[in-house]
Amino acid sequence: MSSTDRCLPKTPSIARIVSNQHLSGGIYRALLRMADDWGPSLPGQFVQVECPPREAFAMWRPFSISRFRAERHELELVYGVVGLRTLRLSELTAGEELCLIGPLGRGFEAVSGRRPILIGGGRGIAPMIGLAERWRESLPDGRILYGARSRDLLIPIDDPPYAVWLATEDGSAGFKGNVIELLEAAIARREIDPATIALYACGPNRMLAALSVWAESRGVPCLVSLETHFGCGVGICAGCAVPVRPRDGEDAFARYRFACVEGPVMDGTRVEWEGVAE
Amino acid sequence: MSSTDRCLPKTPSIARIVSNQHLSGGIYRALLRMADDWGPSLPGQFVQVECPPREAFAMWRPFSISRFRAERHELELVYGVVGLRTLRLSELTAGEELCLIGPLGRGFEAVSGRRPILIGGGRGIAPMIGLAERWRESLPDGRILYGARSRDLLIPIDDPPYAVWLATEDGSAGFKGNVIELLEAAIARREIDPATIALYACGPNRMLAALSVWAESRGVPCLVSLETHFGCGVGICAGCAVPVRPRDGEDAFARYRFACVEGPVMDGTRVEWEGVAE
Amino acid sequence: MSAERPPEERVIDLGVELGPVRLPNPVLVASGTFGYGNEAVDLTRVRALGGIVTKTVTLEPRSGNAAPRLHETPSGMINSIGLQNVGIERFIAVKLPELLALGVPIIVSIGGRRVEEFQEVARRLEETSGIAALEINVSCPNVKEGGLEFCQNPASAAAVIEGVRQVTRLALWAKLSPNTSSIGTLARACEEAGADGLTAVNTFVALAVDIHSRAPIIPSGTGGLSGPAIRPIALAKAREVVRHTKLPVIGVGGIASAADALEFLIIGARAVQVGTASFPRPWLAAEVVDGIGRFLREEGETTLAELIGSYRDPRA
Amino acid sequence: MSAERPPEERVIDLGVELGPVRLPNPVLVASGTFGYGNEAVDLTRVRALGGIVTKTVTLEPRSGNAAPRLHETPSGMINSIGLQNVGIERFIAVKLPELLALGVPIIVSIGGRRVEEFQEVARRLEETSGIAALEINVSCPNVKEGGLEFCQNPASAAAVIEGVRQVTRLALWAKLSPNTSSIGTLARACEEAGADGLTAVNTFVALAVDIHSRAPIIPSGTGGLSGPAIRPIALAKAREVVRHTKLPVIGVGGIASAADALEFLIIGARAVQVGTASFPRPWLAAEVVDGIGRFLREEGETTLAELIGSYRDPRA
Ligand SMILES: Cc1cc2nc3c(=O)[nH]c(=O)nc-3n(C[C@H](O)[C@H](O)[C@H](O)COP(=O)(O)OP(=O)(O)OC[C@H]3O[C@@H](n4cnc5c(N)ncnc54)[C@H](O)[C@@H]3O)c2cc1C
Ligand SMILES: Cc1cc2nc3c(=O)[nH]c(=O)nc-3n(C[C@H](O)[C@H](O)[C@H](O)COP(=O)(O)OP(=O)(O)OC[C@H]3O[C@@H](n4cnc5c(N)ncnc54)[C@H](O)[C@@H]3O)c2cc1C
Ligand SMILES: Cc1cc2nc3c(=O)[nH]c(=O)nc-3n(C[C@H](O)[C@H](O)[C@H](O)COP(=O)(O)O)c2cc1C
Ligand SMILES: Cc1cc2nc3c(=O)[nH]c(=O)nc-3n(C[C@H](O)[C@H](O)[C@H](O)COP(=O)(O)O)c2cc1C
Ligand code: FES
Ligand code: FES
Repeated sequence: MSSTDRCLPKTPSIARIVSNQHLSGGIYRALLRMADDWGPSLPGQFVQVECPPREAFAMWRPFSISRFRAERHELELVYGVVGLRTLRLSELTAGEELCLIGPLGRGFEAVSGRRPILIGGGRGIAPMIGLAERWRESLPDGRILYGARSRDLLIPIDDPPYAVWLATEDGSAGFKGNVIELLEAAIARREIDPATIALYACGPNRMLAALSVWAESRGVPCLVSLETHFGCGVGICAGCAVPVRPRDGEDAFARYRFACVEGPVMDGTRVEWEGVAE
Repeated sequence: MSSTDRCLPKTPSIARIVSNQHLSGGIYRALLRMADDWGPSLPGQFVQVECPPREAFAMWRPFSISRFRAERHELELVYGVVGLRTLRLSELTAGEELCLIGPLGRGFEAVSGRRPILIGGGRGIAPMIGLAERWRESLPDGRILYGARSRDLLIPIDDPPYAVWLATEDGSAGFKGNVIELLEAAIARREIDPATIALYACGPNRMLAALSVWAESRGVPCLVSLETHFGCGVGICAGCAVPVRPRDGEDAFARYRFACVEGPVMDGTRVEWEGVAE
Repeated sequence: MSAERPPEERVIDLGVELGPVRLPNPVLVASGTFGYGNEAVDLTRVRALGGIVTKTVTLEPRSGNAAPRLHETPSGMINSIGLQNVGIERFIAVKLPELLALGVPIIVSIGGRRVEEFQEVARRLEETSGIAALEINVSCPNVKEGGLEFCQNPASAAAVIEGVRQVTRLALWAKLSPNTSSIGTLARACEEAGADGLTAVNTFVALAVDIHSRAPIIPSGTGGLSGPAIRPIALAKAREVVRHTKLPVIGVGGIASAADALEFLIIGARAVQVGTASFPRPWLAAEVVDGIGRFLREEGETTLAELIGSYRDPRA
Repeated sequence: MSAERPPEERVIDLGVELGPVRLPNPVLVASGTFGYGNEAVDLTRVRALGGIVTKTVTLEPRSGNAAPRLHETPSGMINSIGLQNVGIERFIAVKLPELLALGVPIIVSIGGRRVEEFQEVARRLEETSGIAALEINVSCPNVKEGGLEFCQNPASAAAVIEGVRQVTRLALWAKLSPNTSSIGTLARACEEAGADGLTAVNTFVALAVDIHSRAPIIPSGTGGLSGPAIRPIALAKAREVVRHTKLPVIGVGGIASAADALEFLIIGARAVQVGTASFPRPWLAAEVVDGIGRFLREEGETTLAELIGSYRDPRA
């Protein structure tokens, strides 16, 4: 049992919106006031949210914890508007309430003895900032690699805990290329030594797949926060299964892992990425 | 073709909430600002409303036009909170928008040469006030009979166009009894002569049924605004059918009338009330 | 510079052929959900429709079932109308001329209790002109006598089609019931009996109970479920029909948007019908036509034919 | 003054007997929708449940189907899990002891491809103790081999029940498929084959297509539809089962509130199962138990037995 298992909540929580702000290109940040006893949590863990209106949506949906400020009992979610739920979320205003369960699942835990390279793609940058804040004291030599399609889609990062290296596909800000190319360039310039780092990543599954393949070829540990279609988020529906390569001696059952309880943070190098939807 | 048929609208209207006010015991009044060319309408006609939120409710629902102030383009609906849609309606605030179609159906038209007795039960009083306002000049000797369960369920009527006689079941205001007993009492006191009146009624189907039976036995014309379960409100689903006694020479088909296009105002004495849900 | 129109202005011909029937576009309104077809004239661009399937007409007038006839359920609706209609005589005298004047293909849905009744209705319609096709309703779950038998028994459905085939040269669509283990078998039986097209599907037998009175909400007991709730099941059934016959298939069940209609076309339906979704929005079917055109342009498809049947079936 | 408790405090015994099985109340969680049964322990008052039906267990471990396995539809969900499970050996060694320790009746759902496989699983479970009943899953629409055959063919379903009956004295519930014309016939076949109870129903075969890729959203094609969307159809099916057999019936399909559960009990189901509704609210089944008690008190009913089968069937 990992430390996070003990966080399993007994009841849904009522969260009050403190603020709900547009960041850039369809991406929003919601700050939620939680009950005093909520938490603790790790970046990479998630909450299942009952998106309003209640009558419209039977299923709840997962959102990553981008950070949780325990002193203020404030939970931060960063989300992109892609469908009706996230549209309705974006319309919530301060004072309104949300019902959610969490923290759920396994978050990011440090690979000991390795310099952390945090990689965020798109809105996936948010939990990476939360993670960097957590590790800034204990693991001060980390870096953040932040990839986006273009400058106008970048989410502003105030006071980053680690140095941030930018990559945009169109070169409109920072390095022109994707985060793997940025990583390769840093290695070429000897700013990063693949033998001493571990990768922690959150972003589109396509990016995580490419990164995991790269990491495996270089023997670099690579933890990724995966998104699949969750039915329940609590391990009872078997809907979120992710195919992994069973280790020797494991039987066929071990081929699928539940992203909601055995993830969402998983060893990217063991995932069979062809079996994961984009 | 009656005059109201020509009002059939070509497109749904966007109405803006001017006010939405609690009246008494779960009953609300919404004032909606309509487009300049909306209307004309008759009390007893109705609108099909897309109750918000759009994603939650596939079907639209009917609400009677309680009055329409053409000068101000303001449509008044009076509604009771009975389920989710009407609950959501009651939460709307000034400035928000509603989508609706109307005016639809046949409203109240005067039986010529008869003194109008308008009878409202519960929230059914609302269109009766609108009707009285319309007729106050042309038919000045009308009366309003208003029945409710008790005093605290009464909807306030400011500046009534006709004299209002109250009846409450528990006697907490006005006459103790129902509107038929009130009517009988008025006849006994010779304030009303059944040979010269026509009844116009809106209220629970049970009340309308009793009133219609009474009216038939007395030979009094009786128009009632009926509520059945509407699927469309525009004559295409056949869901709203009301059984009527066919006149001689009419075939079986004539047994059911569509309340949405051949009503909601119908000749109560021809309705087979056993076939109408309460 | 090239003189080509920008892609968003390309006009794509949405015309479609279903055996002997040619429709200006693949979006019809479903039987019983658009009145006879002329009631909603003021509420939608009727001329934009691919066709109108009338309310089912029977030999004699029918008064229909008791109230309430409708009950809303999650994303759906149970109905038990009971085939209320004016009867074939009045239909031909009064309704049909009005319908034909609308200028869109008219498909007349016919019903009956016995083969002879279907035949008689078809015979009368054979004498008229202008009708695009007959849709044979062998699948109404709400008529006590015989209704459900036709649904579940391929042989009796086939007998109806065969009987009607004998008395008319009009194109015949068989409207199939989903309340069967094997809609493929039912489809094949209708094909062999002489149908020219298959409409899939009618409503699903459904029940709702008033927990206080302990009685069914629909007085006669069960009714038929329609609306978005059934779409995924209807789509699976329509796909079965496509797989089991060579006839053109008309998909119906829960379509409430162009995207929904596209699913049916992609799995191989050559046309679709919009039913329950017209109740709140009588103009929806016309919007679906627009939406299909827009989708084809966006996807760079040049004809509807490319879309129809483009399904990548993992079983194929 | 009388010493009677005010009515709202009267405690009503919700206990119910289903043939040889006694449950503390009629609300179970459905197979495959509550993990093995212990996963949601921290999320609900497990002890409040009438029973837990486990995820279907097969002889060998199964890895299940490819992702995505779930797709949301209007008021429902399509799933294709493919019976992912640890296999009977590990189930008995690891899961069962944890389950039995929960202190609620445990019904083990078993599956297989052939009669012998079902038998072997049942034989192993016969050797354990503490299980309240076996639920025989002869109705999973998502397993390629044999799955759908069992559903549609009363004879093969009966063969499985008969086979299992031979190897165990445990109470047997047959879980019926709704994907059949006549669920009554299927029910009767299972009754004659020796079932002690009938669970009605499993999911409906359903399809959803990605209009851009033209592929099914569930990689293997069709999946099973569950959730509130199917409730009216499931209720009609459950009523058919009640009418056609004397066995206790366990109703399932789209239950998401006490009112929904009451509909099933009123039409004659002796117990119900909550499935998909546990996903967003794992505590829902426990709330349904409370709600049923409250309803009985409000209606002045003194026992659950008065409620069960109180349906006023217009056909009766
Ligand atoms: C562990 C985890 C963490 C996540 N964290 C975040 C986050 O921090 N910020 C954020 O914006 N989004 C996050 N997501 C994704 C988020 O849950 C979806 O974007 C959201 O549910 C979309 O809902 P919708 O109604 O707006 O869109 P819909 O209209 O429902 O669908 C839009 C897209 O959402 C996806 N989707 C559909 N069904 C599901 C399902 N059952 N579960 C998940 N996705 C589905 C589909 O890919 C679809 O294209 C996370 C997902 C997972 C699994
Ligand atoms: C011609 C007409 C005029 C009406 N005018 C008014 C009015 O002025 N003010 C007002 O408060 N109400 C009016 N109603 C009733 C109103 O439409 C319903 O109360 C409303 O739709 C309830 O919606 P809900 O979601 O709040 O309740 P629900 O939870 O849907 O149901 C609550 C009650 O509404 C009734 N109902 C269910 N389905 C339908 C349906 N398809 N059509 C109609 N009723 C249904 C049932 O009796 C049920 O008990 C009118 C109805 C008709 C037919
Ligand atoms: C109120 C109502 C009445 C219907 N009447 C008929 C009918 O007369 N004949 C027929 O073949 N189908 C009838 N149907 C079935 C529809 O044509 C259609 O097959 C079904 O509703 C599924 O499509 P939908 O989900 O889009 O409504 C009716 C459906 C409804 C809802
Ligand atoms: C994700 C999921 C997995 C399921 N797995 C099983 C299973 O393993 N065995 C089984 O008999 N039924 C299984 N079912 C069917 C349910 O037990 C139930 O019969 C069905 O979902 C209808 O009920 P509901 O609408 O309340 O979910 C599953 C359903 C879902 C949604
Ligand atoms: S989302 Fe349900 S088991 Fe993971
Ligand atoms: S409500 Fe549809 S015909 Fe009257």
